[in-house]
Order: sequence, then structure tokens, then C-alpha cells
Amino acid sequence: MKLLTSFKKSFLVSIWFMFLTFPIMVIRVNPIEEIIEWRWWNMLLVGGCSFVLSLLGRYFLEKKELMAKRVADSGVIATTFKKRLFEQRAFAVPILIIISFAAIIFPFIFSTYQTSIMTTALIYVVLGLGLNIVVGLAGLLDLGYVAFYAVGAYSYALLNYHFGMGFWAVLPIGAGLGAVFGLLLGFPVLRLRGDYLAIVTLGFGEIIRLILENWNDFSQGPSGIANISRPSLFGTQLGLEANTVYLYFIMIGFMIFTIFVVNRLQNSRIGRAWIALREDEIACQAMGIDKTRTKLNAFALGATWAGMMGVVFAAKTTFINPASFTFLESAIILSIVVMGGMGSIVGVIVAAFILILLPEYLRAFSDYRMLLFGCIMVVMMVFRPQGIISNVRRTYRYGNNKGQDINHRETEEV
Amino acid sequence: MKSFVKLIVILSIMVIGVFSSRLGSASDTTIKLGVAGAHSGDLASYGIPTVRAAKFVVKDINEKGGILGKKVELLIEDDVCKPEMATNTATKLISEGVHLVVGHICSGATKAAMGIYNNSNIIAMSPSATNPDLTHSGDYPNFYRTIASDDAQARLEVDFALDILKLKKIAVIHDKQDYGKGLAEFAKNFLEKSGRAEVVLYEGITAGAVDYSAIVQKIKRSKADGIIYGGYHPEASKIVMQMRKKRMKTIFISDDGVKDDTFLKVAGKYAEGVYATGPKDVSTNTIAVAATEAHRKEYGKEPGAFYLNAYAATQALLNAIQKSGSINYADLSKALKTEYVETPLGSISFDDKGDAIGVGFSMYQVQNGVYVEVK
Amino acid sequence: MEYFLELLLGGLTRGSIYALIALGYTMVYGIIGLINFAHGEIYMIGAFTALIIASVLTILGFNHLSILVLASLVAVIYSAAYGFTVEKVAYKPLRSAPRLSPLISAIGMSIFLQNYVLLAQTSDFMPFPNLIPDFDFMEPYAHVIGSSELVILLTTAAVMMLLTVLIKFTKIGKAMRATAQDKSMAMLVGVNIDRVISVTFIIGSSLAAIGGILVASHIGQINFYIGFLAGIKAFTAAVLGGIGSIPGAVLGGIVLGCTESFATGYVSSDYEDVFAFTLLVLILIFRPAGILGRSTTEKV
Amino acid sequence: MSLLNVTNLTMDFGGLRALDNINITVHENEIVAIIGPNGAGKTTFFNCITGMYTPTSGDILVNGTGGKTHRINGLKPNKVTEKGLARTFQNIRLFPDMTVLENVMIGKHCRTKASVIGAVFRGSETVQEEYEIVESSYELLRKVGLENSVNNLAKNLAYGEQRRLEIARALATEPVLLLLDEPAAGMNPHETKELDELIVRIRDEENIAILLIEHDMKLVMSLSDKIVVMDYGKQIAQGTPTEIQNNPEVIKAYLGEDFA
Repeated sequence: MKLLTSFKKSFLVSIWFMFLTFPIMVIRVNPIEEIIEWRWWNMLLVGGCSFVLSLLGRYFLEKKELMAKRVADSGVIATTFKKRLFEQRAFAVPILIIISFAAIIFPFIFSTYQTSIMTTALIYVVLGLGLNIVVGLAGLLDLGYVAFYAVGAYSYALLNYHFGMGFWAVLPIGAGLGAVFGLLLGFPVLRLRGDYLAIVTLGFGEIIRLILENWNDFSQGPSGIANISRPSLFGTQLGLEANTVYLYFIMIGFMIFTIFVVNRLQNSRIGRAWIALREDEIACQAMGIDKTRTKLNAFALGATWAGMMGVVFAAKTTFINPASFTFLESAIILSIVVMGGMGSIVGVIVAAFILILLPEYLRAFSDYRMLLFGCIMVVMMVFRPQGIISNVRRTYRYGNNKGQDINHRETEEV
Repeated sequence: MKSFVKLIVILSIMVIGVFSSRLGSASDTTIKLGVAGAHSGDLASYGIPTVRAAKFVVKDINEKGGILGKKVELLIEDDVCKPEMATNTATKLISEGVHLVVGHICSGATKAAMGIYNNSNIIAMSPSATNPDLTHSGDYPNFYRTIASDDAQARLEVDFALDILKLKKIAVIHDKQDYGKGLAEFAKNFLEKSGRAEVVLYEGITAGAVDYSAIVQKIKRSKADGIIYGGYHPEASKIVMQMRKKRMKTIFISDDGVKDDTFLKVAGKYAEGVYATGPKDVSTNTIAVAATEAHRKEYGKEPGAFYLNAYAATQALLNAIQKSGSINYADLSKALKTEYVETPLGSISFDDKGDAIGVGFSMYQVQNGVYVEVK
Repeated sequence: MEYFLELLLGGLTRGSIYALIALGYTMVYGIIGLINFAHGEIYMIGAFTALIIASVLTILGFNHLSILVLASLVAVIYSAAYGFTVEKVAYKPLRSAPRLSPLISAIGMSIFLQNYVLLAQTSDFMPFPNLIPDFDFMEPYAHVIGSSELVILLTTAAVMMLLTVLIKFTKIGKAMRATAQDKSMAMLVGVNIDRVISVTFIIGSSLAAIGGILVASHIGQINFYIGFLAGIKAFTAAVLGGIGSIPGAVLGGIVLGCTESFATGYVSSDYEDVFAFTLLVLILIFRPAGILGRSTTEKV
Repeated sequence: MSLLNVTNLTMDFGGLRALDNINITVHENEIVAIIGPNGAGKTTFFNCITGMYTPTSGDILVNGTGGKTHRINGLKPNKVTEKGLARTFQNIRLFPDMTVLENVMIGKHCRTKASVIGAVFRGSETVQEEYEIVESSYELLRKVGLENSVNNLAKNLAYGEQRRLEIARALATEPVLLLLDEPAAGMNPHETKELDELIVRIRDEENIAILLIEHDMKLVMSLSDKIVVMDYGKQIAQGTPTEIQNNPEVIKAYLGEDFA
């Protein structure tokens, strides 16, 4: 009976979608030649696909609800894999060892291409972790994060072009400039909340890109800057393959460093202040937290990571132009943070790998690549709205353990 | 435990994906021709015709038994015209054992990718990357193109405006993008150097905006007697239409991006009298006619931008293999520079810098709804 | 002076379009607090549907007026249907989710719809049939204002009035206002929230479609990507006016349009967007809730 | 010694006078209650002295941490907290997705000083500071009777527990004066009784003066040393519970049916 109704509903859905996609999927006109092409086959395709997908969607949503209900009824939460991973040393350590081993041998067993896209994914992991400070921890919706990424990339490109400065010399400069721009954006938007903040940050991102596009004397405009040096290893320039591997390990290092810093920050006095700010701005201030400083801290620190990654990005592609720093880029980084589960380090890492590697592996579907990508974003949000891994708050040991506090277990240390 | 199983499944799918793409590169019994460019995103319309052109050429050749006894295989990769994607695309093509590349489409993406091809001694030939640096700077020895560079086009536009139209006050407008702004920059410099006309306005417009009346008013106020526009047809048609509707008779000179049938269709009667540079007339070239016809038959419409250039590029590359009998970098370079090949663009070869000899621009004017070459 | 007037008219035209799209943003935001990033795509789909229908009818030999009416009608219906479906598929399941999740879903939807039209139709620019004729009586003023500009201004004004009447005086309008103010209270007094949300999406999408048709016939061509920039601009306009406020969206659109127009006319079009965004930042610094937005001082 | 000295405090919202010439003094170890009908301006008064609003005129003087007198009109809320005033909210404002312990640890923020650098390198000083924060926060939770839910999320606490957590969080800022905005609202008689004891204990053990807004007359009468009555933004009476109970004006304006 239930099956029948869900069949019926899916049938109606498929009728609806056939209607909905009719003009765009079925008719194709060539106004210049005045030819109309009727592609009825597409209509059948849409009908069939939407029927099957609707059935599947119904089944999974039902299952999801059932699961939630069962958990609520029993009151007992089964030990999930995730929980074990985070809470049981004996379980987490071997997995960590496997992952690090895999990370080390990766570039030696896979092709340069694989290493190269993995490096890109790692860049986005770090960007995601950086934005996570601003959005995930401090709760400030930033849609212009890519601006700081651009600042970093251009500082390396320009310093390299004009003064021949090397990667390692510019890295701290890029980070510093990122932080400065973070503060620059931070000051005017201190009073703004929620979505007003979002649009101003979006505008800021666009302003930076437009300046890079228009100010030819400074940035060489839309034709960009070419022949940026790749990073050197103790003063020697490596070949392309070796350099790809080298960059990969630089990024692995960066990722570990970032995880270390972000993890420590989020469980510190500053990190708690960020989270409190996110949870309730008024109460946060009433508890003696300086809102202005806390917000600026978050903006500046978030931007620092973007600045550094910008330098790495410029070194990796060896060519940059303003087209790489569009709003879509910010949106992707934001998606990484939200999809990962706001504030969760492991979540951000997983989401970055999915969102960045997915379009690469979807190349097999050629034309349908971005269509599937958009589709997957929607589906993931519908099925896991709280993100892949929801953040677990750290628990502390307290009471009689005189001495140090370092004994406590850190959830989420990777 | 269930989510653990899920994780394992996901991981194994990824691993399989990784390995299978590696396995694909094992055989070497075919000639692998990469086609890279924007096949999705906002610039897809400039990349997709190239893929189609390459497909037609390769189909023809394979039907005739291939080259040197080998079939030609196409490896088509999208770079969305973004430099960072282009590096990944290039690396991927090389990992798959590509021998030659048609692409990339945008100059920026091309520059980013060229270093990677150069490192593996692979030749790339772009049908559309017009940035002069690509051939003039000497940084990209493995780069060739079947389209003239921006400065050549700008030169033609400026000479035409000064010598033939005898304009005195010129407004130079561009779309702030790679191609348009690069061209406009050259045009402005040539005009200023000549000293024979004044550049009364030099400005960029935002591509894709809903209305251009403000810039049109500004042109009107500048009292320019002619406009040189660098950019593509969507914006050009909007500007021309708004100008003509406002009863402005200012002469409009533009580039290859505007010499497009969509422009004629969109601007309609307002397009009358517009000048645009474009590749030399190919309406009598039998290869061009056949190539266009093939496209029309297969896709039911006129081919898009850079279709013939891509057709020519694919032919030129395959011809070089045929003539040199090798897929070796040095042999191919030599063949490209010495051998002429019949293409839709005429009989072409390449100079030392990589620019095509025999590919040039002519000036066209819209007369009675069609582009007519101005002799 | 004439130059000023011309720039003003250009700004108003631009602003009207922004306003039409901004209304959809602002209404959806008012009801469910979501920045509907896929709204620009609805606008694009409206324009595309109109293009397809109008081209088919032209080829089939219909007369001008019936093409105009039929194409607009079908486009509005289809846009509304798309808006309705997008809400049901991508936002409704996320109603109790964390605040940012629907936003990401909206970005995904936007990417999906763009590529859907790219694949099903074409990546090229398509010429849009000229649905708005050049009126003879406008001839003497053609150097100042064109027919399509006039139509855009008048249509926008008419739509605004209709919308105001709808929101102020009809039952569903009252339900919408109630829902915007307090969702749970509205539910308690018997407002069907799901229905109100659906209606909001339908109205917002229809307005976007009208905007799409007007722009497309004004500029004469469209492609699958036109929704992106228009969406961002309209969103800016909505926030500028005070997001959630309907007169605010109109005012925001017009302020934004005029700023861009004057920036181009008196300074340089190179930086027109920079001016637009700088204005936005300035206004928000002095009025953090936009020009007409209620500044919500949270009750402590 | 007086801890809080409010003189001639007036607050206007546009044309509306929300507070009209309020004078209140709170001495050390005193429990002062503000009562009055809804809309009398009690919470507005709290917001004025805690820096949420800037009063139109008048003086707010605090003899706070460090023994100096500060005029705190128009200071930011966090500065006011640093001066030694801490508050709770009428409509509980906890940090719902943080643990109970972390909520209290936030209160310690203005009394600690670890910076970004300190947080990253975690030197011995920071480690020591963190340790002290955890220990003292736990101690506070024990005092308010929440020692069994330390690692629960704040949002999962029962209503009465949330109120107590808010008090613990306020205490963590080490105030000299604690401002409680309707602490007993929504509590059952048993919980109210516990609260009564808790407030007295805070005063006695921690030497903290308390200023509270409350509607529960039984609690107010049993607890307060002094009561201030407000109506329509005006202060209509001040005195000991007995005085207030017998004040004809108060009876007329407010207590009416219950006490007349």
C-alpha cells in the first residue's frame, strides 16, 4: 500500500518534471536559420530519471527519518565509527598512521597529475581551515574570502616579477599583507551583522578583483602575470616533476601546521571567545569579551591563511590573473566550511577533498561535470544539513588532578 | 560500523578511479591529440567549437587510415579558462601520454599551461589565444597559434581608422577582459604614437551588465567621431544598438570577437556600417566551406567562434606528424616551420616565433546585413 | 543638464531591472531568511523560456502582439514553476537546518541550473527576438529615451503597484506579512506556512521572469550565464535598501542603478562596480540595516 | 561603602522617557530588589548600567575592582564587566552549543590574558592559566550545583539549571556586584527556594552585593535588604521590605490586590 502511494507520488513528480523541462530540454530553436528541433527523446529521459530519483529520494529520506526516530526512541546512541575515531586512542592511532603513510608515499606511486590535484586540494583544505576561523568559529559570514587569497598571490607575483624575491621570502610577507587586509575589511564591518556582513564582504572581494583588473600599471590588468618562479629547495630550482612533489610536501607541512594552530586556537581563550561571539553576541559582550578585538582577531587570522595560500597558489600555477579570484571561488571555500560541518577540522578536510577532487574525477563525465557537481552539493546539504562531521566540543578534566592540565584528551586532534 | 563501511567504499572508489586513469595511459599505439580549453562555465562558447573542429578533422583522418599507420585519439579536457585549472589539465594530459595539444583557448590559461608542456617537450597550438607575449616574448618556444596576435589586429584597426576613415577623435573602449583590454591597450598606444588622432576616451565597461546607456552618453559627450572597441559581440551589439537608437552616427570599429553572425542577428538594422576585423575571407576556400557544412549537418547550426582556426590548428599539427614522420619535438618544430599545409584559413606555415604565416586579418563592414570585406 | 538627465534615465532603467530581481531576493529573505543564490538563475530561465517560445512562434508565423503576450505568459509561468520546484527540492528539506546550509544548497542549485541550460540549450549567446516595438510617438525623443527603456520603467512601476496591493490587501499578502514577522505566531493563528513560502517563491520568480524578458528584449541577447551578475547586483540592491523590505528593494535597485550610471558618466566606467560597492559599504556603516530596513535592536 | 551609586539617571528613546530620574545606591553585601509592573523600565535600567544603552543623563558610579571609583556611563558592556558588574538576562542567554564548563570559562575571559601567540605556543604560563580557568570554573559549577553536567551542552540543561548556569557564568567574571534579571522566572517553588539559598550564599561566601529584578514577591520580601519600586520609568518608593509593604503609594500603584 505504502509502496503504491510512493509509486504514485513519484509518477506525479515525473510528470511535473517533464512539464518543467519541456521548453528547455525538448525545444531547441535556431533563430538565425529559423529551424526548430524537437527532442522528444529528452522528455522521456527526464520522465524516467525523475521517477527513479524521486523513488530513491523518498526511500532515503524515509530511512533517515526512521533512523533519527529510532535513536531518539532508544535514547542510546550506538558507538559509531566516527565516535570511536575521535574518542578511542587505540582506534585513532593506527588510522592516523595509515593516513600519514599514505600521504608520504602518495606522490611516488601516483602520477604528477594526481600529485598536482592533490596539492590543489591541500591548498583548499588550508583555505577552508582559515575561513573556518571566521565563519565556523566566530560566526561571521564572509563571502569575500578570495580577496585575501588574491592579495597573497599578487604579493608573490609582483615581488617576484619586480625584485626577483623567492617563495620563502615572500611567504611571511603574503601572510602579513593578508592580515593587514583582513583588518582593513574588519574595521568598517564591525557593526554589521549576519547577512549584511555577507554582502559587504562580497563587495570587498569584488572591489579587490576589479582593482586588479583595472589598474594595469600595478597589476598588469587582466592579462595577468606570467613566469612566476616555483619555490626553490635550498637555493636550487627543481625540475617540474620534482617541484610538483616538493610543493605537495610543502602543502602537507602547511596542512599539519594549520591543523595544529587552528586546533590550539579553538581550544584556547581566544577560540572560546570566538565561539561565544558566534553563539550570542550580546551575552558575549556582557561577559567581558571585547567584541571589536575578537572580531578583528578572527578576520586578521583568517586572512593570514588566505594570504599564505595565495603565495603557494601563485608559485604552483606560475601564472595568475584576476579571473582566478571570482566570487565563485569564495563560494566554493565557504561550501567547504559549511559542508564539512561548521567549526569541525576533520569535516573541513573531508569536504575540501570532496569539493576539489570531485570536479577532477568527474572529468570522466566530461560535459556533465559541473551539472553533477551542483547536484551533489544540493544532495549533500539535503541529506546532511549539519555538515559531514558535526563539531564535537572538547571536554576537560577537572577536579583533583593537581599539576598540569595537559592530560586531557583533545577531541578532533588529527 | 556502517559509516566505516561507507568510508571504505568511498575510498576504494577513489583509488580505483585513480588507478584506472593511470592504466589508460599505458598503450602507445595511437597518436594522442589533446584538446584543452573552456568547455564549461561562462566562456564555454569559445572552447566548444574547438572540440568539434578537432573531432571532424580527426574523424576524417582516421577514416583515411590515420597517420603513419596509427589512429589519432582525442583527449578532451576542460580548463574553464582558469589558469589553475589549466595547469591541472596540462598535467593530466601529460600523465595520459599526450603527444600534441590543440589549445588552450584563453591566453591566461595558455600561459599557465605552456610551462608544463614545455617541460615535457610537447607542442601546443592555440586557435584563439591572441596575447602577443605568447609568441613575442620568447618564453614559450613550444607555442604556436593559428590566429594573429592582438597587436596585429590593433594595428589594422588603427591604420584603417587613420588612413582610410581619416578619424581625428577616437574613443577606445574595452570590456576589461584579457582579450578586449589587451587589444584596446595596443590600439591606444598606436594612436598616441601616430599623433594623428586624439584618444578622447579610454574606458572599460563591465561585460554582462544589463544596460550601457551611461557609457553611450559619455561617448556622445566626448564628441568622438569613431570608436575602437576591444571585446566580444554581446557587449558590442548592446553598445551599437543603444548608440544608433540615440541617433548617434559615430563610426564603430571592432575586432574578431565582433565579427560574428550573432552580432548581425542581434543588432539587426543597427549593425549596418559597423567595421570589424576578421580572418581573411575564406568563403572561396573549399576546406572552410566543407568544414562549416559538416558542422551544420551534425549540429544544425553555424559553427561558433574560432572553429576554423581550430580546424586549421588540428590539421597543421597532424600534417607536421605526417610530413616529419615522427612525434619527436625537434622534428615536429621543424616541420611546422617549413611545411605548408592547406587549411580553411588558406595555405599556412609558422614563423620562428610560432605565429602563423598566411593568417592575417582583413577589415569587414556590415553592408545589407552581411559582413563584406573592405578592399 | 541634458547629460545629467540622460544619465539619470539610464540609471533608472538599470535600477528598475535590479529592483525587479531584488524583489524576489527580498521577499524570500523576509519569509525564510535565506539568500536565494539561485534566484539569478530563475531570471535567466525566464528569459530563456521567453526566447524559445517567442522564436518558435515567430517561425510558426504568429503576429507580433500574440507572440509578446504568449511568450511572456509562458515565461512567467515557467519561472514560477522553477522557483516553486527549487524551493521544494533544495530548501524545504533544510528548513530546520543550521542557518548556512540552505545557502550552500542554493549555491549548488545555481551551478546546477546554469549547467542545465548550458547543456540542454547552448553555450552561445542567443539573439532575443525584439518583443518591444519602437513606438512611433517616441520618435522625437529617441535621443533621450528609447521605447524599451520606457517600457521597462512603466512595467516596473505597474508591477510595484500590483505587488503593493497584493501584499497590503489580499489574504495571502497578509499571511505573508505575518509569516515574515513571526513564523511560529503565524502558524499558531492558522497560517499555512508551506503555502505562504511557496507563494512567495512563485511571486518572486514571476517578477524575475518579467525582469528577464524586459532585459532580454532591451539588450537583444542572452546566454546561460546572465543570471549570475544580475543576481549579485540585485542582491546588493536588496541589501542596500534593507533586505526584507519591499519598498527597500525598489529604492535599493534604483540607488544602485543611478550610482553606477553617474559613476560611469562623471568618473569612469572602469570602476563603476567599485563605486557601487563602496556606496553599499558606506550606507551600511551609517545605516547597518540598509536604507529602509528596520534596524532590529535586539531586545535584551 | 557604596558599590553602585546611580544618581538622576534618565533614559529617553526618541520622545519616550523610559527612565526618569532614578537614584539607587547599592552597598557592600547588600541585596537590593527592583520591583514594578511589566514595562516599568526595570530591564532598561539594567541595560543602562551594564553598558547596553547609553543613558541620556545622570551618573552611574562604581566602586569596583581595584577600589577606585569609575563613572561608567556609556562604557561598552565588556568594560563595565571589567569594572566589576556582572549580569544575567531575563530571557536566558547562554552559549547553547558550548559545554556547561565552557560557558563558565567564557566568564573568565576578562580576568585572563592569553593571546593568540600564547594560545598557539602554549607556554607554561598559558598552560597554568588554562588550568586555573578550568579549576575555578569547575569550582563555580559545584557551587551552583551543576557539577554533574559539566560536559553537557548548555542547551540540553533544564530550565532551572540554565538559570543557575547563567549565575555561575556571571560569577566567573569576578564581580563586586551581581545583577540578576528575573532569576526565578519560570521556576517551581522548590527551585525558587534553592535559588533563594544560592543568592544568600553568594552574598555571604563571596562578598558580592546583589541587585535583582524579580516578580516573585515572596522571594523578594524574604531576600532583600532594600527594595526599589518603579512604575512608568519613575522610582516611586524605596525602603526595607516592611516599609514597602506598608507604603500606601506602592500598594495603590502595584501591590494592590495582593497586599492591601
